[in-house]
Amino acid sequence: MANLTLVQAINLALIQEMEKDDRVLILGEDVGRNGGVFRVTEGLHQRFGDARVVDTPLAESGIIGTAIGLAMGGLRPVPEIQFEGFLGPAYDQITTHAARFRTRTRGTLTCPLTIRVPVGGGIHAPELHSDSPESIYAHTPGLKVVMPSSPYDAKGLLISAIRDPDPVIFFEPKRIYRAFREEVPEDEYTVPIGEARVVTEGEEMTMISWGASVIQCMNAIEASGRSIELVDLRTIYPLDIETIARSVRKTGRAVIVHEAPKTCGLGAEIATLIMEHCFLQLEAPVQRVTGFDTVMPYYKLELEYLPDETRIGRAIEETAAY
Amino acid sequence: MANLTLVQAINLALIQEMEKDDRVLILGEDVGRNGGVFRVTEGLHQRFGDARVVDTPLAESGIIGTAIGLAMGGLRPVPEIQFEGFLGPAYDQITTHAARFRTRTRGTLTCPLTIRVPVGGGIHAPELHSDSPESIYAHTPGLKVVMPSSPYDAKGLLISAIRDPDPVIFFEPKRIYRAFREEVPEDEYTVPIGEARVVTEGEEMTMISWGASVIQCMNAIEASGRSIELVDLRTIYPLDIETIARSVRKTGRAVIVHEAPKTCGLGAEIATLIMEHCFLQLEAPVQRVTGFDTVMPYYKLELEYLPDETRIGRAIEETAAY
Amino acid sequence: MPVKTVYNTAIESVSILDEHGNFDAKLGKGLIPDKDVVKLYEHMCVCRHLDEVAFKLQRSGRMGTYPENRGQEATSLGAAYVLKPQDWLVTCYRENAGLFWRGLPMESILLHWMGDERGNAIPAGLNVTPIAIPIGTQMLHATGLGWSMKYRGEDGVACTFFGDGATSEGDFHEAANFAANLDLPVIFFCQNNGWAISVPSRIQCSAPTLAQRGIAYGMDTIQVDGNDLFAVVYAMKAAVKRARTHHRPTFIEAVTYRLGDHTTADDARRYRDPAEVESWQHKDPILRLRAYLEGKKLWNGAKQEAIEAHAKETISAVVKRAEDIDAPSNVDFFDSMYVTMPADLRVQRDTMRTSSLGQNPAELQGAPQPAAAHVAR
Amino acid sequence: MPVKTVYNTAIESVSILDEHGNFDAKLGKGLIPDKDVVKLYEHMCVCRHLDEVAFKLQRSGRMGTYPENRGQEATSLGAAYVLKPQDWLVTCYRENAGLFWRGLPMESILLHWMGDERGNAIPAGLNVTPIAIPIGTQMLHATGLGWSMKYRGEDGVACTFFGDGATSEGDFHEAANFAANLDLPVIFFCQNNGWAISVPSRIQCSAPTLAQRGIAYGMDTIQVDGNDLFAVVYAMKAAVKRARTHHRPTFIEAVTYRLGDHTTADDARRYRDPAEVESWQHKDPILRLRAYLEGKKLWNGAKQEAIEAHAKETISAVVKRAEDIDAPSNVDFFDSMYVTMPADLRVQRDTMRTSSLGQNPAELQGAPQPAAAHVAR
Ligand SMILES: Cc1ncc(C[n+]2csc(CCOP(=O)(O)OP(=O)(O)O)c2C)c(N)n1
Ligand SMILES: Cc1ncc(C[n+]2csc(CCOP(=O)(O)OP(=O)(O)O)c2C)c(N)n1
Ligand SMILES: [Mg+2]
Ligand SMILES: [Mg+2]
Repeated sequence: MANLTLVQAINLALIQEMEKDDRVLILGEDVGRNGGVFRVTEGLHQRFGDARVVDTPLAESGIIGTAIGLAMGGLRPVPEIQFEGFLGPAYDQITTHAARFRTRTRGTLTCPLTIRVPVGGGIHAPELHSDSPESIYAHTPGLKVVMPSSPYDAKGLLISAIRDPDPVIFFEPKRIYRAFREEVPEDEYTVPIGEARVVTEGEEMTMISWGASVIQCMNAIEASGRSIELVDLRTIYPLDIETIARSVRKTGRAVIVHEAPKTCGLGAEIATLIMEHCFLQLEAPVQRVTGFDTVMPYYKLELEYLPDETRIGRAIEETAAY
Repeated sequence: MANLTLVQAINLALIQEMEKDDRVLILGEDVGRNGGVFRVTEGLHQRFGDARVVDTPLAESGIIGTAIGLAMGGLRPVPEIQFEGFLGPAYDQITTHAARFRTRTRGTLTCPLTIRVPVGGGIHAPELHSDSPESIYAHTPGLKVVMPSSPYDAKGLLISAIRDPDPVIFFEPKRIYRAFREEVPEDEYTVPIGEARVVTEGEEMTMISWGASVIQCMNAIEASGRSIELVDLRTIYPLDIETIARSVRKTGRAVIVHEAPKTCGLGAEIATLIMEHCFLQLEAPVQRVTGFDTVMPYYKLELEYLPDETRIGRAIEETAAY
Repeated sequence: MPVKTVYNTAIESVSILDEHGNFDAKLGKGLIPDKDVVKLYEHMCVCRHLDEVAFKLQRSGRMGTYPENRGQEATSLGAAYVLKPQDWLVTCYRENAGLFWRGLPMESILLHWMGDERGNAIPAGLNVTPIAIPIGTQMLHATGLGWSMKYRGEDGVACTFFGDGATSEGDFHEAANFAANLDLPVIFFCQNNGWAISVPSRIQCSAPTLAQRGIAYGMDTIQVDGNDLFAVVYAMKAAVKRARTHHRPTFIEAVTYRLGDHTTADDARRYRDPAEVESWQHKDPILRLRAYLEGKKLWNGAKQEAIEAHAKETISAVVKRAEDIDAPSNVDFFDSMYVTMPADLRVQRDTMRTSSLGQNPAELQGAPQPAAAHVAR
Repeated sequence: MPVKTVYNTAIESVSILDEHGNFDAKLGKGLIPDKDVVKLYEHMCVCRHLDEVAFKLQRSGRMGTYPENRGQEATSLGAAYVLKPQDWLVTCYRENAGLFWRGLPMESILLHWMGDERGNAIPAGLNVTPIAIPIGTQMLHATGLGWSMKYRGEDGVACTFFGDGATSEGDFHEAANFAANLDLPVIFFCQNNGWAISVPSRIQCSAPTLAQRGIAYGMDTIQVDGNDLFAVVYAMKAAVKRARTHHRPTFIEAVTYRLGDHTTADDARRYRDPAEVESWQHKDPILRLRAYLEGKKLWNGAKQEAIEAHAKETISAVVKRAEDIDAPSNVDFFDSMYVTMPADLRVQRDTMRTSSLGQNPAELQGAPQPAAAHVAR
């Protein structure tokens, strides 16, 4: 066991998978000698050399498109996109090809690649460094989408992602890269893709969140003094509706918290699934606490945009009082 | 009045706006002498010449990126993307720039452009010619998204879109480009962006759809023999929740029909909004009849994928029986 | 020296067998053994026949949109002839001749255009990718495939085909730039057939040659007569050697022409001068090769009749196989999405004919089962 | 002729005032009047001071990430000097000197990096675009802006700035290709400063020059010493003339160097050889221009002191303005989204502090108002 930050846990997972499987290679911008702008790949270039940790030209479509070719060629590439705001140029390769090659070729050409992407706000970064596009990729059949909220899950999920035979987008909530440490086994282990985690049990209502917002939720729950069951999705797609529905059938109330804009965010999908699965048990409308339907503001106002304890707390009270 | 197909109505709107306002120009692949692969721009090159109807290099990011520059330079470009499947390469320019320039510059540089895109399945086309990405763009703050389901609305909405000071994605349901004709005034008129249309009034339940699916819904409603209120969104964003909520408060039941995959489709947003606005009036869970969470199959099976009368009919009965 | 020349270069264009029957003996010597020329010619005849049949299938409503290959057979065939089995051929959609030469079953291509994914299943060990519908995106996959072989220390090469139009897409640029800067064994084979649907190639590239695209990357680059099988083989041999030996990419511009419409959904008379089409009819790679073989007494009318009969027989069997295949099961499109089907997707699949949204009504907690009458409908 | 040369070209590199003080009198003659050289030099001094102050503001926690411009002042300034007011300057983020020369208030740039969109408001009539954060995307806007001026029959030019890294993005390729093939008045100004964060420029372009990117488009292209204000002005004058007169684009590669870290979030010692940095210190465009002016007796120690005092005063007033600005209202970010705010967005805005998701609780039909205690929280 080691007491690790989320960044360190990911770094450790990368090292272990690269040691174990020489089909695993890393490519991206500044991932080599510089160790990535967040230092997630720190030390890997030194350890595994030029062939396995590759600084590419500055071109995201190129990174993902060649990673698709690498994967079809039998390797297990782990491309890094420097910030989620720069997934845009790679959107076409991800949705048109990575997500489709398996079904397009009936399983003869496949894309076992893991796209690592720092995601979300709260670090006082410039424009396009603070967005949350997870619902875009959840709406793209053929992908899996993962977002851990703790060092333990980060390591276990990343190992699962790298070993997964299908393409996985691995979102890393950059706000909590170094926010806290957790005991993380040094041995390898996996956290299965597709299973949510009940963080705290509770009776009065269910709260659903993922990524950095989970921390905000924990604080808001504590501040509320209420008995609230917190579900951390961990996997965005496939979504573990069973765990959510089981909880809501018990509590009858639900609040969903996410950073992305409200309209067509993942919160809408979860709220609808809850209605479909728990209609007769629902005692209040499912509440969403989300980013607003605006562009994420520059950092002077980013904390106004991001769901915080106050807004989550208010949703708790509104939902409880309904 | 003329009896026009949807293609002809759009063509007429383009001609009239170009006659009226010489800032309006058309750019895209094959839009010139060829009149577009669907002949939507037929005759325009001949009429308005090389400078105003421009065949560009084959590059969608280039088309949208230069259109952004044209718009910031004071013009009213109407770029065409040949099929919705080829919006992918332009995704970054649309979401990172077209959607953001107004707020990024506090209104000093703006993007009054109208992106025309044929959308949806049902025409036996090859791969990537039959998708429905509307929720992706509805999730992108800063855009307006429109999708008419009739010639009359198509003309009126397109004129509104071209005159709109903000960027509009104008989705054209290609399945009904020539499926039927409708009386369309020859004079110019507008259909406001942001207003849904109640197609048929009814008491038992509300059905919400848009684009080509509206026709399927009409047929299913007729086949059901029930009194169903059909709402055609016409505008995807900003969504006219008032019209929907007014109807559902009356009927207590709702079915949403769309071609896009279920997970994180627009249906989820509408279902959630209905829950938020009409919770106490809802007598059954809002039903979704959608494409499946798979890649749209090649055309031998596309009709299995698309919501049809049978599936919609079944949702009507399930919802009524609830 | 305040103004100094820091770089200079030239583009060369190669032709070996021209449309008038001239054959450059020096460059052409030993390039393709006679018996192979005959085989390649015969293959082109069979491919041409398939092309004509496919066109008719579409016209008679038995197939969806189809892109004629007519006039462009020499390019992909010449490339495929030079490639070894371990190499990858990453094509667009007008490379039937090359794909069939490598061993792709002909009915696969028909199935594809008949709207059936089963046409995209790749036989084991055949290093080709399926038809690429989105223009300009597949070159990146070739770059990655070339890289994967270099990574493993194998000496394979990835050769990717694309049109003049495709060179306008950003992905082309990124693929070429990655290959050049990371030293990857990739061949960028551009079929400049003069048109991208209705848009002439000068709108894609107003420079004197498309070949000079390669200069931007410091890549070896060459122009060839794309209707000249010998010139194509000549350029490919050099490119393959460069890739295998030095892991360096090459750009090949093959100047050719699309004799037919863009696809069966197109009507090229709307935008092309018939005189232009006419002038290219004479440059047809098949006519040219036949004249060459006849000149060398390697071919005659009887052989021609024989190959035409063979083509007819072969292709009608191919069509029969493509048309006789069972209809796909209506849940077919769920089954290859993931190795392990997510639970919700399985529900959608298993109930797609019995429930409105592919959701098991029993799952709707407390929802009554729909009345039997409705289920039966 | 079976192998014929179909194209040839060369890239020239221009230097007028080199780092040793050599001045090419022929090329340099009449290029910039002396009094302008003085003004330009003074401007560079002020910009350098702002750069240093901005760096310190970040280090002391008074500003977010900031990208130092140090060492690259001559490029954007030379370009801005040649442009006319009707022209557009479409920059990236290391072009303070050019933007300020055109009239952008200095506090705008500080506000931007202080995380305040108000720094992006463009004063009326000033044809510049805001700082571009996503690499390689802004060139397309320049292409469109150039096109808009041509469309209206105006003789304006759009000049866009980007780095060596940016030339790897597909959008660069598309922008250059559109400009070349549609004959647009655009200048593609590449600041090759050797690095894209930690990645050396040979990974972006392994060809001998970046200038040869332009050859792919049949575009006039030139390399200049980017730390030589005269060479920049020389190349810009030719490019502007070509654009205004013939609507033809130009590619300019300016060879320069990023003396500082990539941004304040970067530590270049992790990946750069200090000797390399050291060697470029001597090529600093400011040192070079000062020596030139002193040689011509146009400058001396007293003037230097005066400009430094002036810079200090100017910049401290600028910092004060940037820091003294009122905090933005907390709903500020809603207000410029659309000309007419959609109804739901207005609800989100108006209730963002009183309701959980910016949704008016009264809107939740039948929902009781939250207890006052909670609202007050
Ligand atoms: C990304 C993308 N944009 C547009 C299209 C529509 N389209 C199909 S083929 C074609 C022209 C292709 O021209 P070229 O690359 O020269 O190939 P050719 O058909 O001439 O062989 C276009 C525009 C597409 N399939 N993909
Ligand atoms: C599309 C995109 N990808 C990645 C980044 C992260 N990033 C910011 S600056 C930079 C390097 C840019 O290098 P270059 O174009 O040479 O400009 P320079 O900073 O050297 O002036 C990178 C990778 C980004 N901002 N945008
Ligand atoms: Mg072509
Ligand atoms: Mg640089």
